[in-house]
Amino acid sequence: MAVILQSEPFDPGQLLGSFCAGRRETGAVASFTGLARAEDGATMTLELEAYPGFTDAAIEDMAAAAAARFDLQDLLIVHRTGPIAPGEAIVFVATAASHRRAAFEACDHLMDWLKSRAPFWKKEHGPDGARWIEPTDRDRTDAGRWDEESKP
Amino acid sequence: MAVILQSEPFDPGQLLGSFCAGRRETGAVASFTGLARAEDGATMTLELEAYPGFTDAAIEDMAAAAAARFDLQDLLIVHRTGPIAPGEAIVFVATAASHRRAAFEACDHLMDWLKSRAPFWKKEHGPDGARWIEPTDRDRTDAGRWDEESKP
Amino acid sequence: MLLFGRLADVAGWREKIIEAASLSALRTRLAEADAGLGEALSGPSVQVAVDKTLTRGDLPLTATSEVAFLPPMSGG
Amino acid sequence: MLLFGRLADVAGWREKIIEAASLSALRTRLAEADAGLGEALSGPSVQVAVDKTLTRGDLPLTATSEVAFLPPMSGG
Repeated sequence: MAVILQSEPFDPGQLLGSFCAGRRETGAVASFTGLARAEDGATMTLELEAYPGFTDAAIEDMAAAAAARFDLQDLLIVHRTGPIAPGEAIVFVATAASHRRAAFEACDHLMDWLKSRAPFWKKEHGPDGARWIEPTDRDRTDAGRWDEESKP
Repeated sequence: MAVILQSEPFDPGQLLGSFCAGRRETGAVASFTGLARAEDGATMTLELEAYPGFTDAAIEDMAAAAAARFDLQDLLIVHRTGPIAPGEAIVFVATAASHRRAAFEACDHLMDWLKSRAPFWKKEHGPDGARWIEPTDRDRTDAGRWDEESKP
Repeated sequence: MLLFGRLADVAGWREKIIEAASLSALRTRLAEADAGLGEALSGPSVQVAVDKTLTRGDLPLTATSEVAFLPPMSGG
Repeated sequence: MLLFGRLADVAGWREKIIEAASLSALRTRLAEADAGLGEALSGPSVQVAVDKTLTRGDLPLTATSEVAFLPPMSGG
């Protein structure tokens, strides 16, 4: 299990290739790659601020809980920080499990949490200047699905 | 949109890398890689038989329907045929959409269909000989989820 | 005509050229040559494709028809 | 002490060393130096972390305490 915050661009293909390599007891690997959209030129650059030591600790706690909840064999989370150009990958999540339902649900769950609750601050630099972004209602709804499901 | 049946091994990382490259309006790429498990030595080799011209046509029809249903920007399905060794990838599905919910759901849906309803015949060669596999109840239940959802 | 999955194991072959004017005539000919195969082909779970299209009931065949008997599909 | 997101834009700085015996003393000192920042920090949506752990209410501080004011998190 690894959680990596980095300011350098990464290649999701390379990450998935390494993650899948040499597995003999894993039946299912789900992955998600979030890319920075150009939004028809409206967004020039995205900037993500993290609090080192706080943001990564929060993601690691969440990842450990998800690994236990979904009985994962392994997981990898790589998240960019700093300025991110359109078309570049922002986040990569891969989950490995015996069966596909667990791999999919864990990946979906981790992404919902990362997109709505992970301690990042996001700024969009566009043609009309810069603005700080807050979570959308959809993000909150998506993350809330898992709260409902975890009720006894 | 591409559907590929091939007897040669493939690298899921390379497929995801190419699939993600050069996208400026895609926010979300979900992928699934199905690997052949060793099952503690019980399965030596998996063998998948396809009916060329029938199997690929059925998958293409399904892929086109999923692309429309989930408003996908792109999708890629690569499926092995013939003998497959433990640890090797059997199937790779990637879906590209504006937002992650559509990408995840489409990928999940395609995999459920591929695992339970795609026209393949599967044989396991193990220490106790070879046997033909039929879909599990779990596969049928998973694929059935989508039938429920598509009712008016 | 083509056999897939366990049907090919039952028959001991995967592909053969057989003359028959219809699907029912083809089934009769196959059952005469190999009773075990005839029984395996008549099971309710076996589907038939003519020229790569699934079909039900009887159908006339031509010299170029491709008939495939498909046992339950396992998925990928 | 550290400011994140829009709070750093309001203040014009991200990081400063400030002496204060408690969180409330720190807030008073910041508000005296910059009323706009003082108001921004007191909003109900701003969380406070001391030594990278979220906290509520007042807390004594030492010379090595790291205080961070965190505006609503956007997710990644």
